[in-house]
Amino acid sequence: MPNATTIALIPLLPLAGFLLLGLFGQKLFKKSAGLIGTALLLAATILALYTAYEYFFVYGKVDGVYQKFVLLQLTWLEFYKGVSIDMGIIIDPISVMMLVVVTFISLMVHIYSLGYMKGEKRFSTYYSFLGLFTFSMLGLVLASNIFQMYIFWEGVGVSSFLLIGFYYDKPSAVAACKKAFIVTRFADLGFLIGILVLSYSAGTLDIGTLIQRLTSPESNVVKTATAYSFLGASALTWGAALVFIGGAGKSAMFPLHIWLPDAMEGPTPVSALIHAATMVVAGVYLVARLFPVFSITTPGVLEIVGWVGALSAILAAVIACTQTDIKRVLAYSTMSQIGFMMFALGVSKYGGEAGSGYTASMFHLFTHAMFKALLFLGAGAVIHYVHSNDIKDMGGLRKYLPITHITFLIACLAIAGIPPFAGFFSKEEILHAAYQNNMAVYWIALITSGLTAFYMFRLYFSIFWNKETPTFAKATAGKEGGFAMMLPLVLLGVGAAAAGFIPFGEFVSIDGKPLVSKINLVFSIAPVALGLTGIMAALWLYKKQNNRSARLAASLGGFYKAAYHKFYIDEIYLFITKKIIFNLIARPAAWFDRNVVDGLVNLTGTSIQAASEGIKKVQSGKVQQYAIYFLTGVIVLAALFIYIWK
Amino acid sequence: MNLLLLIGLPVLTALAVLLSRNKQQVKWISLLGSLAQLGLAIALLFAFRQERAANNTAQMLFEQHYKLFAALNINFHIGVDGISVAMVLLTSFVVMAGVLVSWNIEKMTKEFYFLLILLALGAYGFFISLDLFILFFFLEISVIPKYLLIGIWGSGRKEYSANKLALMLMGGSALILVGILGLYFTAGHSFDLLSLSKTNIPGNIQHIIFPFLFIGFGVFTALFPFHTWVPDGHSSAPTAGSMFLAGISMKLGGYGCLRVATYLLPEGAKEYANIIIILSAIAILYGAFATMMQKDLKYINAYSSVSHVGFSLLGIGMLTQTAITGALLQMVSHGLMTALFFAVIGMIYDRTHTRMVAEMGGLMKVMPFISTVFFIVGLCSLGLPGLSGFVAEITVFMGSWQVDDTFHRIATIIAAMSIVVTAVYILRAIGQTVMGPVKNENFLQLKDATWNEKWAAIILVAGIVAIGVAPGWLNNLLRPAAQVIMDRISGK
Amino acid sequence: MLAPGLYHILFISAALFFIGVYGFLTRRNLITMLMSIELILNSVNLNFIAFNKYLWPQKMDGLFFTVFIIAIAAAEAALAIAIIINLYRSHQSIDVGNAEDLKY
Amino acid sequence: MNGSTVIFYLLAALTLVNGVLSVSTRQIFRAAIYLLFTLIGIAGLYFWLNYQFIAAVQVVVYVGGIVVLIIFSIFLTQQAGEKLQKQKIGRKLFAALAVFCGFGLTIIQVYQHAFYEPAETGVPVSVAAIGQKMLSMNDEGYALPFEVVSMLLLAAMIGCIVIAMKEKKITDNEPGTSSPDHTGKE
Repeated sequence: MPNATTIALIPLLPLAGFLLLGLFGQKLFKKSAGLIGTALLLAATILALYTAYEYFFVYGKVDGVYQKFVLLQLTWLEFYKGVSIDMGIIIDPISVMMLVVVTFISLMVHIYSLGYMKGEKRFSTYYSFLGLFTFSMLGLVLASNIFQMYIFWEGVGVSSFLLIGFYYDKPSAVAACKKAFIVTRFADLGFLIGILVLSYSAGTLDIGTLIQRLTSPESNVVKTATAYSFLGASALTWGAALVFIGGAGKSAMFPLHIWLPDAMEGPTPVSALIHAATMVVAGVYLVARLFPVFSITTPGVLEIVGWVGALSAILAAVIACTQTDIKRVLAYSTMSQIGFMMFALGVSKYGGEAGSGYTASMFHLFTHAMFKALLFLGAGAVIHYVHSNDIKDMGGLRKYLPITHITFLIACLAIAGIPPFAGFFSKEEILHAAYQNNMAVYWIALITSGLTAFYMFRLYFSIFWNKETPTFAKATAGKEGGFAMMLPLVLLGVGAAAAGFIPFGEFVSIDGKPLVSKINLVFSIAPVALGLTGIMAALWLYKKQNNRSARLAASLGGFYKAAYHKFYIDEIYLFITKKIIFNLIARPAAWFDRNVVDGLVNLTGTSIQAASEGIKKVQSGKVQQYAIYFLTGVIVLAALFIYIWK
Repeated sequence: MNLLLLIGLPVLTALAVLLSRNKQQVKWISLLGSLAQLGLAIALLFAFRQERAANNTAQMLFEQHYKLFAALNINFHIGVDGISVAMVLLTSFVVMAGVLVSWNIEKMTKEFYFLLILLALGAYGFFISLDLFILFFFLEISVIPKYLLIGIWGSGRKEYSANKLALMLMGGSALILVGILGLYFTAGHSFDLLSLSKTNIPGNIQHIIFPFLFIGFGVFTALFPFHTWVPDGHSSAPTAGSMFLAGISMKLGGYGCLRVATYLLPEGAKEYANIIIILSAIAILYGAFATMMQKDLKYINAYSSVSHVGFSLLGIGMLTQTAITGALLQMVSHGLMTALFFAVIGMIYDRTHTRMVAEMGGLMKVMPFISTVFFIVGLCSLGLPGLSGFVAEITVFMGSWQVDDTFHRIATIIAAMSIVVTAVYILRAIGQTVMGPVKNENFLQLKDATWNEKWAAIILVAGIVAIGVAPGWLNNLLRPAAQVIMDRISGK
Repeated sequence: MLAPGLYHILFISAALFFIGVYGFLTRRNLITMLMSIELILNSVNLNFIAFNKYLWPQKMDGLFFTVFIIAIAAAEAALAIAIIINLYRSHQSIDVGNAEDLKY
Repeated sequence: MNGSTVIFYLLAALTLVNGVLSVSTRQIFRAAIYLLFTLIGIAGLYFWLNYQFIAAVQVVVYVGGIVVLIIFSIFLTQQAGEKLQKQKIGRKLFAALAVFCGFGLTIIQVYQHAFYEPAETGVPVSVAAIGQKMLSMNDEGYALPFEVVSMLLLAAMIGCIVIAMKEKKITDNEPGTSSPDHTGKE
C-alpha cells in the first residue's frame, strides 16, 4: 500500500517553500531563497521518484493490473449528504507519471533559475511563486475529488498569472497575465458548470465514484441524466462538453488558445515549466482522468475532443512557421503538440488495444515535457545571451553557445519525430492510434508533423547558423551561462534523447493492463520521411542567409499574411470584448444604473421636494389667502354634508 | 457565556470614549474595547462549539429573557445560533480593523470613535436579538451613526450621499416596521422570534407581509433595484465608514432577509422565491458589468458588492439548505473581503490622494505591502480557491444546482457567468493600479503601510484565509442553523 | 310674507355676515379688514337677538351672549388696533400684503 | 303694511346698503362712516325688536367706542385723502363667488328649515332683570361669564398697552455699545 504521508509531503514541500519565501523571503532569505526553494523541490522530486518506483515495481501491480488507490480523504467542505469536497490523494499510473514529470521539470527549472534569475530584485518572490505553482500542480495531479481538482486548477491559474506578470512594470506583461487569467477563467466557467452537471447527475464529487456511477449505462443515474435534455443534448453530454471546455482553455486549444503566445511575457524558465511542460497539459490530464466518462458515456464529446485537438495542432503549426519571436514559435509549437495529445485521446476508445490512443497521449505528454522544457530552457539561454527574443537578432550562435546548441538540436530532433529520439516513439504511437480510428485526423496529424519538423528547424537554423556575424554587440556577450543553467539542459537533453525507450505501454494504459506498443517500421516511413523533408526545407531556406524565405512568403501571399497575423483570432476576440461586451453590455449597464435606476431614486427625492415646494406656497403668510381657503373649504364641506353625504 | 456582555462591552467602550480627555486616550480605549470584543466573539465561538459538542441541541443557546413592556408583550430576549455566532465574529473582526485604519482621523476624533462603537453595538445587538422589537431597535441604532459618519467625515458629495443613504435605509426600516407589526397582529400579539416561528400564519397573510420584510431588509443588503445608495454611500464615506457599511451593515439586511422574512414566513418565501432569484441573478451579472465601467476604486468595490451580495440573495431564493448555507458563507466572506477592500482603498487614497484607477500605476514598487493585500483581496473577490470568496460561491452554486428545473439552472448559470466578469474588472483594477509602470513621479516618495494599517489588513486577511483554507468549521457552524430554517420552509 | 319676522332678520344677518366676509377677503388695508370683522360680529349678534326674540321669548340667553360678544368685540377691536399701530410703526404700512411674516 | 313693517324695511335697507358701501368704497374715512351707519341701523333693529338695552349698548360701545377708535387709528396711520389700494380683480371675483355661494347656501337652508313657533309671546325685558340675572349665582345666572369677560377686558387692556408701547431697547442699542449678551460669542 502506498504511504499517504510520503505522498502528501510531495506537494506540501513546495507549499512550505511558498509560505516561507512569500512571507519572509524579502527580509530573511533575499540571497538564499533560490537554494531553499531548490532544496525543498529536490526533496519532493526524490519522494516522487521513490513513489513512482514503489508504485510501478512494488505494490502497484496486482494480478497484472495496475490498481488505483485513493488515500486520505479529508472532508474539506460538505455540501449535502454524499456530496462534499474531500481532499484526497489518487494514486494510479497517470498521476504517478505526472508526479514525476512535474517535480522533475520543476526541479530543473528551479536549478536553471538560480542562474537565469540571478540578481533579480524580487528573487525570493519568484521562488515563492514557483513553489506555489508546483504545489498547485501537484495537488491537481493528485486530486481525488473533482472539486479538489478545480481548486488546484484555479491555483495553477493564479500562479501562472503571477508568474507571467512577474515583471509587473512592463505593460505588455500586465496585459498578458490579465489575458491569460481571463481566458482560462472563461474556460473554467465551463469546467465549473460541467462539474455541477456531472456531480448532480452522479450524486458525488469523488472522481472514482463519479466514473463508476456514470459509466454503467444501465444504472438509474445515467438513465435519468440522459432523459434530462437541454437544447437537444443530454445532461451528461453537456456536462462532459463543459468540462472539456475547461480543459481546452487551460491547454490552449483552439479557439481558447490566444493567451498562450502572450503568456511568453513571463520569465523564460516559467514558460518552460508552466506554459510548456506542466500546466498546459492539465487539460489533457483532465480529459484523461475522466476518460471513462468521455469514452463510454459520451463518445460524441470525445469526438469533439479529437477534432478540436487536430484542428489546434495544424493551426498552431501553420502559425508557428511564420512567427519570428523565438518564444512565440515555441508557444505555438506547444499548442500544436498538445493538440496531438488531445486528438490522441479523442481517437482512443476504452480498454485494450483500442485504448492505445490513451497510452500514446500520456506517452507524448511525458516526452513532450522533456523536450519542450529543454527547448524553452535552451531558448532562455539564448535570450540570456542575446538579450532579445527576435530570431532576426540571432544567428551563428553555435560557436558561442556549444552546449545549448547540442541540447537544442536534440530537442529539435525529438520534437520532429526523428528516431531514436523521444518524440519519435510517442508521436508514432499517436499516429498509429489515429490511423486505426480516424483517417482524416491521421492525415492532418501527418501534415502537422511535417510542419513541426520544418518550423523547429527553421528556428534552429535561424538561431545557430544563418548569419555568421550576429548583429548583437560581441563585447557585451559573456559566457554561456553558469553551471546552474547548463546542468538542467544536459539532464533534459539526456531525457529528450532517451525517454522514448521507456516501455510506456507497460505502465500506463486506460484499464491498467500492460499494452505492448507495436512500432511498425513500414508505418514509420511516412512520418519520418515527412519530418526529414521538413528539415531539408528548413535547411535550404534558413541555413545560410538568403532571400529564399522572403520569396516563398511573398509567393504564398494572403495565406502567409493571415498566418503571420495568427489568422486574426486575436482581433476577433478584441472586437468581441471591446465592441460587444464593453460597449454594448457593460457601458449601457453602468449608464442604466447611474441614470435609470439611480435616476428613479433621485426622481422620488426631487418629486417629493417639488411637491413640498408647491405646498410651501400655500403657506404664504397672507392672512386673506388663508381666509379664502378656509371659507372655500367650509362652503364645500357644508355643501357636501348637506347635499351629498346626507 | 453571558450574551449581555456582547452588548455591554461596546456600551462601556462608548462611555469610556466619551469620558476620555484626549485623542490618544480615545484611540487606545477604542482599540482595547474592540480587541476585547474580538476576544469575546472568539470566546463565544468556542463556548458555542463546546455546548454543541456536549449535545446541547436547543435551537438557540445562551438565551436570556427579560420583560421589557409586558402590556404589549415586548421582551428583551437574546440568544445565539450558529448564524449569529458567525455574524458576531464577522462584526468583531471588521470593527477591530475599522478602529485600526481610522487611527489618523484628526477631525473630531472622539465623536468619530463614539459613532463607530455605537454602530458596532447596533450590529451586535441586532445579531443576537430574538425579539423583533429589540431587533428593530438595534437595527435603527446602526443606521443613525452611518448618516453622521458620512455627513461629517466623508468626502466628495457627502451631504447628498448621507441623505440618500439615510433616507433609503429609513425607507427600508419603515417597510420592516410595517412587516413586523403585521406579524405582531396576525400571530397572536408576539414579537418573539422563536414563538413566531412555531405559529402557523395563514398563507395569504404571509404573501402580504413577506414583501414588506424582504424588501425592507433587502434595501439594507442592496437588493437589485434598491441598491443605489451603495455606490454613493461608499464613495463618500470615510474608510472605516465604508468598511462598516459594506462589512456589517449590508449583512444586517441579509441576516434579516433570512432570519426574519424567510424563516418566519416560509409560504411567502416560496411564493416570491422566483422573483428573488430573478432579481439577484440580475444583480449579480448586471452589477458585475456595471463595475467594469467604473473608474473610481470605491465605485468599483461598491458595484462589485452589489454583485457579490446578489449571491447571498440568490442562495436565499433557492431555498435549499446548501444554498442557504452558501448565502451565509457569502455574507461572512463578503463582509471580511469588502471591509479589507475598502481598507486598502483608504490606505491608497491616503497616500496618493486619488481613487481614480487611471491616475495610478506601479504601486507594487512603492508600497509592496498594501499592493500585496490589494492582490489578495482582489483574488478573493474573483473567487480564488484558498480564499473565502470561493467557498461561499461554490456552496451557493452547488445548492442552487440542486433545484432541478430549467429556470433555476439558467439562473445559476447566469450567476456563475459573473466569475468571468468579476475576473475581468478585478484584473483591470489590479493591472492598472498595482501593476504597470509608475505613472506619477510623486508616488515614488510614498511610504508603505504603517503598523496600524498592517494589523488591520492582517486581521482581515487572516479571516479570509481561515475561511478559505479550512471552511469546515464555519460550514459546520452554519449548516445546522440553515437546516432549522429549511425545516420550517419544508414544513417539517 | 311681507310682515317682517324671523326669516327676514336672518336674511339681514346672513347678508351682513357675507358682506363682512367679502370685505375681509378683498380689503388690503388692515383697518378696513377690522371693520369687516365688526360687520361679521354684528351679524352674529343680530342672529342671537332674533332667535331669542322669536324662539325663546321667555329666556335671556341670546341677550347675554350678545352682551358678552359686544364686550369681547370691544376688547378685540382695541387689541387689533394696537397691533395695527405697532405694525405701522415697524413696517410703515398697514397693507396686509406687507404683513406676511407669518410664513417664517 | 303697517308702520312697523315700513320701519323694519327702512332699517334693513339702511343697514345693508351702508354695509355694502362700507366694504366697497375706496376712501377709508368714508368706509368708517358707512360702518357707523350700519351699526346704527343694527341698533335700530334692536329697538324694533324691543331690546332697548342691547340697542343702547350697541350705540354706546360700537357707535361711541369702536368706531371712534377706528377713526383715530385711521388718523394715526393714514395720509389724508389717500385712496385705498385696489385689490386684484381675480381675488375680488373669487371672493364674490365664494361669498355668493355661501350666502345662497345659508339662505336656502334657513328658508327650508321650519322653526318651531313658541306658544306664548315674551314680555319686554327690563334692565333690572338683566342686571339681576347677570350677577346672580344660581343655575340660570351669568356671574361666571361676567367675571371671565371682565378678566378678558383687563387682559386686553394690558395687552394693548404692551403692544402699543414703544420698545426702548431698540432705540438704545446704538452702534459701539454692545450689550453684555453679545460679548460672550465670537
